[in-house]
Amino acid sequence: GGAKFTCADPKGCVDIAPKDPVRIAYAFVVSGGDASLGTDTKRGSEIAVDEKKEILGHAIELVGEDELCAAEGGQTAATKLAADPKLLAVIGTNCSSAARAAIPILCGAGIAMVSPSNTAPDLTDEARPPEYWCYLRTAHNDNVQGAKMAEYAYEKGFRKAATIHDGSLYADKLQQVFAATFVQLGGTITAREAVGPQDTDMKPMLTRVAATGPEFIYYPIFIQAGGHITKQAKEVTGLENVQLAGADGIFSPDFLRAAGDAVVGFNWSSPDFSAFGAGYGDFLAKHEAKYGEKTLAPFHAHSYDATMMIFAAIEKVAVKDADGTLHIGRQALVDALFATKDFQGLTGTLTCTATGDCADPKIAVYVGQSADPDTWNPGADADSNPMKIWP
Amino acid sequence: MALLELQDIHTYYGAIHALKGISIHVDEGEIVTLIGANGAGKSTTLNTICGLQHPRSGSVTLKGESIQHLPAHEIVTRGVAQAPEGRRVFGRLNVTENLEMGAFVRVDKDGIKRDMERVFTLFPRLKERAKQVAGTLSGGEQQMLAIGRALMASPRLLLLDEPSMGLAPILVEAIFDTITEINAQGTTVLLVEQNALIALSVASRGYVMETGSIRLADTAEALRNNEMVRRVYLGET
Amino acid sequence: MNARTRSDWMAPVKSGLMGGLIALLIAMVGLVEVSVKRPILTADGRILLSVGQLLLLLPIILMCYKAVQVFAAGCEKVTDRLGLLATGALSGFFASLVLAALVLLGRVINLRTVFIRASPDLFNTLTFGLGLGGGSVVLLLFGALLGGLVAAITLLPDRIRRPLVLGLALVPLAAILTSALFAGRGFSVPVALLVGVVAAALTFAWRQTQPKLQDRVAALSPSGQRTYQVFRWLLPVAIVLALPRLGAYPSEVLVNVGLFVLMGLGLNIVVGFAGLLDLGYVAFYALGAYAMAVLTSPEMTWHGIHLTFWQALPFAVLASTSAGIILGIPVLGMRGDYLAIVTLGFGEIIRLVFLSDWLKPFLGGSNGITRIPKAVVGSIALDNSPKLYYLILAGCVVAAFVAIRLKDSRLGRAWMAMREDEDVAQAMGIDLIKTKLLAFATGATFSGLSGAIFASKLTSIYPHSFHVLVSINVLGVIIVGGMGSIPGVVVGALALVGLPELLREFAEFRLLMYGAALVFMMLTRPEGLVPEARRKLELHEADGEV
Amino acid sequence: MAILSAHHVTKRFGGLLAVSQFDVEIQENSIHSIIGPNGAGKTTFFNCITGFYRHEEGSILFKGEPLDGLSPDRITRQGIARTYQNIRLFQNMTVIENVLVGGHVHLRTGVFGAVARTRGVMAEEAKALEEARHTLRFVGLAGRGDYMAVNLPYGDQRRLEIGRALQTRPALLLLDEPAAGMNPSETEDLMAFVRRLRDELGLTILLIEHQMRVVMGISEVVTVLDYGEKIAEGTPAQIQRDTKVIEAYLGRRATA
Amino acid sequence: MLRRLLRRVSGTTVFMWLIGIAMLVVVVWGVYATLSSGRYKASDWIDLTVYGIAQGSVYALIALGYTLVYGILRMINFAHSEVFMSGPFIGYFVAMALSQSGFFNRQPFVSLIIVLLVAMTVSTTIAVLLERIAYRPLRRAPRLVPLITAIGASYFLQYTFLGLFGSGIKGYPEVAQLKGYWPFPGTSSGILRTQAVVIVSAFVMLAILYVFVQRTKTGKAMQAVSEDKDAAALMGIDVDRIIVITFVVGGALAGAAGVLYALLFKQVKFDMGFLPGIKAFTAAVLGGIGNVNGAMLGSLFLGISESLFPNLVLDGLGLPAPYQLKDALAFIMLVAVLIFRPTGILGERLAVKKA
Ligand SMILES: Nc1ncnc2c1ncn2[C@@H]1O[C@H](COP(=O)(O)OP(=O)(O)OP(=O)(O)O)[C@@H](O)[C@H]1O
Ligand SMILES: Nc1ncnc2c1ncn2[C@@H]1O[C@H](COP(=O)(O)OP(=O)(O)OP(=O)(O)O)[C@@H](O)[C@H]1O
Ligand SMILES: [Mg+2]
Ligand SMILES: [Mg+2]
Repeated sequence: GGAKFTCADPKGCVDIAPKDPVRIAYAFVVSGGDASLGTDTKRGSEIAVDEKKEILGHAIELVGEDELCAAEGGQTAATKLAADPKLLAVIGTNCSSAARAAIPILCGAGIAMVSPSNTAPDLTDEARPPEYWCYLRTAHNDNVQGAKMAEYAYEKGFRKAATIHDGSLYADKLQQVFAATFVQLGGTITAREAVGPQDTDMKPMLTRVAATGPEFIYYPIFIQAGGHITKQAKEVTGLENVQLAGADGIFSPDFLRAAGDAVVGFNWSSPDFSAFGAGYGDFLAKHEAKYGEKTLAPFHAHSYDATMMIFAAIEKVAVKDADGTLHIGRQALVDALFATKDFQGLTGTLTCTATGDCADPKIAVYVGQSADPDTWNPGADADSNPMKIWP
Repeated sequence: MALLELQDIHTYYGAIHALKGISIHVDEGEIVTLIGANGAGKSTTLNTICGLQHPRSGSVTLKGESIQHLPAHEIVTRGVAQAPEGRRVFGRLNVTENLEMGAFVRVDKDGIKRDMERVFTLFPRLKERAKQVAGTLSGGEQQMLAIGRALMASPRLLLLDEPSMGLAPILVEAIFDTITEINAQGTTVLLVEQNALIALSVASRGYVMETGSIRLADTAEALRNNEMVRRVYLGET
Repeated sequence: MNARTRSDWMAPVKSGLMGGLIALLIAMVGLVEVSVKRPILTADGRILLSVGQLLLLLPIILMCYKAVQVFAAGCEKVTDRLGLLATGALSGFFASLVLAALVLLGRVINLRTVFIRASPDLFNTLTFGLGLGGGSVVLLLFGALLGGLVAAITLLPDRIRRPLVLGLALVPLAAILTSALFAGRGFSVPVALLVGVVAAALTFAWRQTQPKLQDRVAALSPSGQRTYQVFRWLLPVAIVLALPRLGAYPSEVLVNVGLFVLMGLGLNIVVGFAGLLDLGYVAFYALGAYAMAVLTSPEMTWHGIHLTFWQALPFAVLASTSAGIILGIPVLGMRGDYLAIVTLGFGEIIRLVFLSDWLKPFLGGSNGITRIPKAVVGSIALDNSPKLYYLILAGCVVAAFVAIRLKDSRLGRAWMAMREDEDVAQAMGIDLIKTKLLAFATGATFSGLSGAIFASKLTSIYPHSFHVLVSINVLGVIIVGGMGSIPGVVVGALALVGLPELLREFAEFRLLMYGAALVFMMLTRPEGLVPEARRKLELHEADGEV
Repeated sequence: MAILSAHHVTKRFGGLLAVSQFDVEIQENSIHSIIGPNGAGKTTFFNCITGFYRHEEGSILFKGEPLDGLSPDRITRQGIARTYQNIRLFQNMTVIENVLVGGHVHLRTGVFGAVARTRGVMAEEAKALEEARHTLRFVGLAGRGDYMAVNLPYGDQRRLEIGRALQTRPALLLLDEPAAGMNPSETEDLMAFVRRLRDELGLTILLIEHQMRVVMGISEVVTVLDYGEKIAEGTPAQIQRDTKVIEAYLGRRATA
Repeated sequence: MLRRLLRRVSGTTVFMWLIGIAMLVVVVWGVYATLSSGRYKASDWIDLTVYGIAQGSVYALIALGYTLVYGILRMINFAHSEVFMSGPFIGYFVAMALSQSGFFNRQPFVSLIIVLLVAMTVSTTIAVLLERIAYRPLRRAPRLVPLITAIGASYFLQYTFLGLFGSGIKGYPEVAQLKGYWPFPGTSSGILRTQAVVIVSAFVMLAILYVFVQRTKTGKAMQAVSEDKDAAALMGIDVDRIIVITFVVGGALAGAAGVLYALLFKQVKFDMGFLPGIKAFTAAVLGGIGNVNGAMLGSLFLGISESLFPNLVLDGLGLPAPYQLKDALAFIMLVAVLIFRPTGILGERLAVKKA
């Protein structure tokens, strides 16, 4: 052996003995109504782990906690994860409400945290509390995505828009940003509606929206309710020809299944897949082979990227003894994550800002071409479904 | 051969040992009465016969066939009907429907109709109330209904648990007249009564129960003259 | 023993098939898949026995045991040992036959188009990684062996069997527990042996000495008795006070349990004592939490009021109490399940209104209310679970005290009478309106207190946290614990809130196991885990006369 | 002096006149029976007195004060207690708890008292318990206090019901067929018991009963109802001879 | 007279009347404001009513399962929502198989019937198993105990389905012949074909059930068993059999409801039962629980008020996003009805128990 390693990291170090695995964890919602969101991201991480196989000669162990998409779930999950002295980093959470409760606890334990699907702007705001120092995300800040859709709509000549959210933080924030931007550009918002995520009969609400005469309806919500709205909007008098649009929460083949033929002509805002690494196709193939079904929600790639980003950072900061023991400084790991630059991920080229926003800011708008989920193949080509149309 | 025979029956309510080795028999065509103090186990005996309560040991045989393991509804199909203690009428069904339920296992439409008429002649009061839901009947009216409902089954063996309870004296007479009458037409009757005087006057034999066992078994005549029975159950001093 | 008929052999086959089917279900829902990497026994970094494998084996073992029991039930003492062993082996064989059939089927057709968990990995696990042919044979032999083993164990004398079984059961339990609570990773073989042997030895020793110990205690001098009694009380108190030493995560679990104990104590008054089925109990919890949040969070600039936790607490509790009364009035006339559904409705109305855009300016809508300050005692901020534990413990102690006192009072009797027969209770001179409202109000008070603590614990609250499922869970707590029983609430909360935490291992299957456990618990103990004990009132008289 | 008097009380159920223009005066410290065929309206009249039903017409005065429209609990507080034709105990409470509930109105303890358990509260509870035990002895259920009410045999359940009613310390006790399900010797005991209630506790007793042995044995006045209307009133001897009563109710054999 | 009246009126009754009047005023005001604003055409209201009836008739089929079981066992069968979910869930796989083989497009109605039968069978099986395993052993246990096993069973079933088939959304294949509208007077563009089919088939099934419960001997026996099991057994009624039949009927209706639901809304998912379950139960209570007609009436009432009232009442009051409060409104309706009729619209006044 060489010189004995001494830990100089202000937040302490994790030592991994020669035969022990490198341990990271996820905190996703894997039960309840939002289970598909969590399962989707969990699988993204699992595939990343499978692909990476090992870090500096150590196996990778992925453990996990259910964050329930709720503050109390986030808090409990984080407390449990924080109790593990060998844990290096957490991928999660799915929901911003869970994140707000989890971040202080994980940061308190010096554990790095990268979320693939928190989109609430305040989490990476300039004014975020200092106790959020360990938190980053690969998901798009709502501020970016909502604004892009508004710009697109205005550019395409729509002047009257309506918004619908489902009482989730994600949807509510997105529609707020959309509305604010759209009004700023000179458009008007005719109606701002809300539904429940489990609601099925949307026609009464749509009838009300129809009475305000919008040209464009933006509902950045999730698949279940999104499917119902899309399908039923076509059945409500006065809305047959209105342009429908959503966000990345429904950018998934399952949405095609849920909405049926009504998705033809539908608009999504989503990361620009034409800018995606070529790996995405491979990823989808692996996913189907491993899990026997298609992806469930839109954030698996973000989760894959978050996991890979963590691996890269670990490799960057780990100090390896002659006997194979790894030493990883916690502060160093977080710093390395924040220093991520031009990282080639599935969702684009990631560069983290000082407040932890790592997502590639390229947002594109897509249009649905077919309702057959088997044709799902987002891109800019003529046979892509959905097809990129903007910018 | 005895129509009904109970041999060394032990029945429990959880830990409470309610019947401690009861053996009785009822022959075809008889009226047999069971008398005894509060809590002696008379109702438990009837429930054990009907299968509402299963004995822990001992046997109940009906026409030579042992029935103690059968569920209540199958025992009913074998021709046993009970007018239970506390009336137990179906409160939200009306009087006619209650009577129809009594004839649930029967298929002879005409017979049912005839028996319904018979019940209504026996209890004109019920006819007046034919469409009233049973839950709002007066106590005595419910008692009439419970007896009528048991009659509707046209059973071979009729079990009556304190039929006179809550009935006006004039009706008590009528009921016992009817019991004798249907007995004469071939129905065997096992009768539990507090009004021992009248019970012993219609019955051919009787048993006296005390705290879960049979204290005395004899002909009605003999029991009526028994010193203890006279004192306790006939209220003579 | 006379010759066995065909039907005698059908029983083990049946239970074997049953065990196999349960194991099949466990495999097909994916429980094996999630837990096959969670070790119980490890050697040298390799997994010898995983939680997933144990889950597969457990139903088979239990059903073999049942078959053996049925076989042995007929006779006083088992003479036909071979028959017994054969019974076990037979049912084990048939259990594994089901699994082998699955493997075979999985190879022939692609089950995955419907059953997404029928993955090659699963088949590998089932066949010990030996491929289809060899694997199936080994699987069948293994099943038969396992069944035989189970039978063999039952043949052992009681003295040895009990410690052995306990030791065997305790090792995986302890392994799972340590990994659930302390992020451990299974036991290595020597550790497992140690745990098993110690557990077995302790049981053995305890069974030998326990009767003597009782005699000893009985023989103590009066002062000795007194110290013994004091000790018997002090020990649990000391343990309860020392619990947060277990660490942050166990404390977190205990705090969550505590929140439910507090709610459970309140609902126990409403449902257990007064018999008013309230399915919207979460409404008061929500009100307590939101009142706390609105009054303390700097986000809510409501007339510029920003109180501290302690200043806001009385208002939060008061808000719930008065809500209890106000919501109680319209439902006074309703009985039984009408009451249940209306209260459920109230719970939902509160949640939906708190979520709505309409009240968003005041209550934050879907964004919730964040930046709620933590409670501060003196100079100590209760900013983590081990500290919060004492706050919630204090709350529970006070609530339990109040509940016990109320239960054995005139009011408690009035509630009980009302539960039994409302009309007659009224005819006994009980003012139904007042008595019902008191039950609602007291229940709401405890719930509001729980909610207020919840808000300051989380520092941010959202309408989603106040779903009907919370009400239903609290109801589960009091019924699983034993309706009307105060210790039952604590045990129930530990079982329904604490236990699922241990099931975190199983991620998305936690609720599946929770549901199965709920059914199982109720079927085996319908009266609850700690049924309500009746006070003996009249016997005191006898004491007095002696 | 009449402790209870009813004037023109009428109760209808739909088209059915259950009690019709019924007048009755119950003298203080008397034993007064109401008899009549099944469905004559006796229980209904009890229900009107105790506030379970609201009569449409007429009024009922208790100690000169009208009871009409009061809720059952307030009527109980005035000093009227009852038992039920179909026994209605608090089945899953112990015998002594049943009796203690009967004492509810005479206790004061509220929420805060119950929690703080002040000396006054403790004393009150102790006294209530002592009274309850006394009542149990009085009705012959001593030693049964800790039984569950459901598990009592029928006769004991009736006793307990009376005990519970007594514990409200009524001035007027309404008994609805107390002797139903009792054998003759038990009935004798009951009659003696009812007399004791009147003589020792100074209660007024209003009784519904179908067993003539009881009615004729202990009552001073008998009122006969038929189809909701009063058809006769008088001493037992007068009633037994009344042809209308024999016709409608007693039957020939009973008088023989 | 006045004195008498005053004595009868207590503070709480006054309070309740005040609540009632306040609600009425708000409703009337809201309706007036909406209607006078003229934002909606008459045909809009008719459309909304039709939507409500379609939704309500699905509720009715589910609600009957609750009401029948409640009637007979006096328990809220919380797992009924999973009975409802399981049928169309398995039906989905059959539908997909049929659709992949092309049969679905060739014979859509035969296919639908096949799917319906499969769904009804599955739901029925689950319902019967539930009764056998989780409820029957608890027949004599305290009332709330089976309620808890029902909740446990509900979780178990939900997550078993999640485990077996995944958490994703399953989209039912669309029936080409049922796309578009059929003309219907008063509506803006006719009645949606799917809605028409749903409404008609629901009513047919409801009618069959009504006759079954009210007219047949088994139906009568169900009522008897619901009142007093021992007494029913004394009539020769096989209590267990009747209870099983009840679960069979409830399960079959729930399975049918599930398929109709899938026809209307196209997607199935493991947790799809929860909300319709709660709503249907609410509807059953609203109508008077245990009462078959009540369940139907309550369901239609709930369905219509859900679709009509947010626009009709809340819109006029100027609330933002009124549709979000639809469920709250449904529950408020429930409270309002029960305040004045504590046993539901058609529920018997059981309060007049014999003393
Ligand atoms: N459900 C029950 N649970 C527990 N014990 C019971 C139950 N039913 C009856 N018992 C007990 O069983 C014994 C016999 O009761 P049973 O009802 O058979 O008496 P009985 O002779 O019919 O009395 P009665 O004349 O009062 O009707 C009594 O001691 C009674 O307390
Ligand atoms: N809630 C009700 N609805 C309809 N009819 C009722 C109701 N309650 C009682 N009745 C009818 O009113 C009449 C009087 O009933 P009540 O119970 O007072 O009779 P009773 O004199 O006590 O008879 P019994 O001696 O049989 O107990 C009966 O015919 C009964 O059917
Ligand atoms: Mg009896
Ligand atoms: Mg009466």
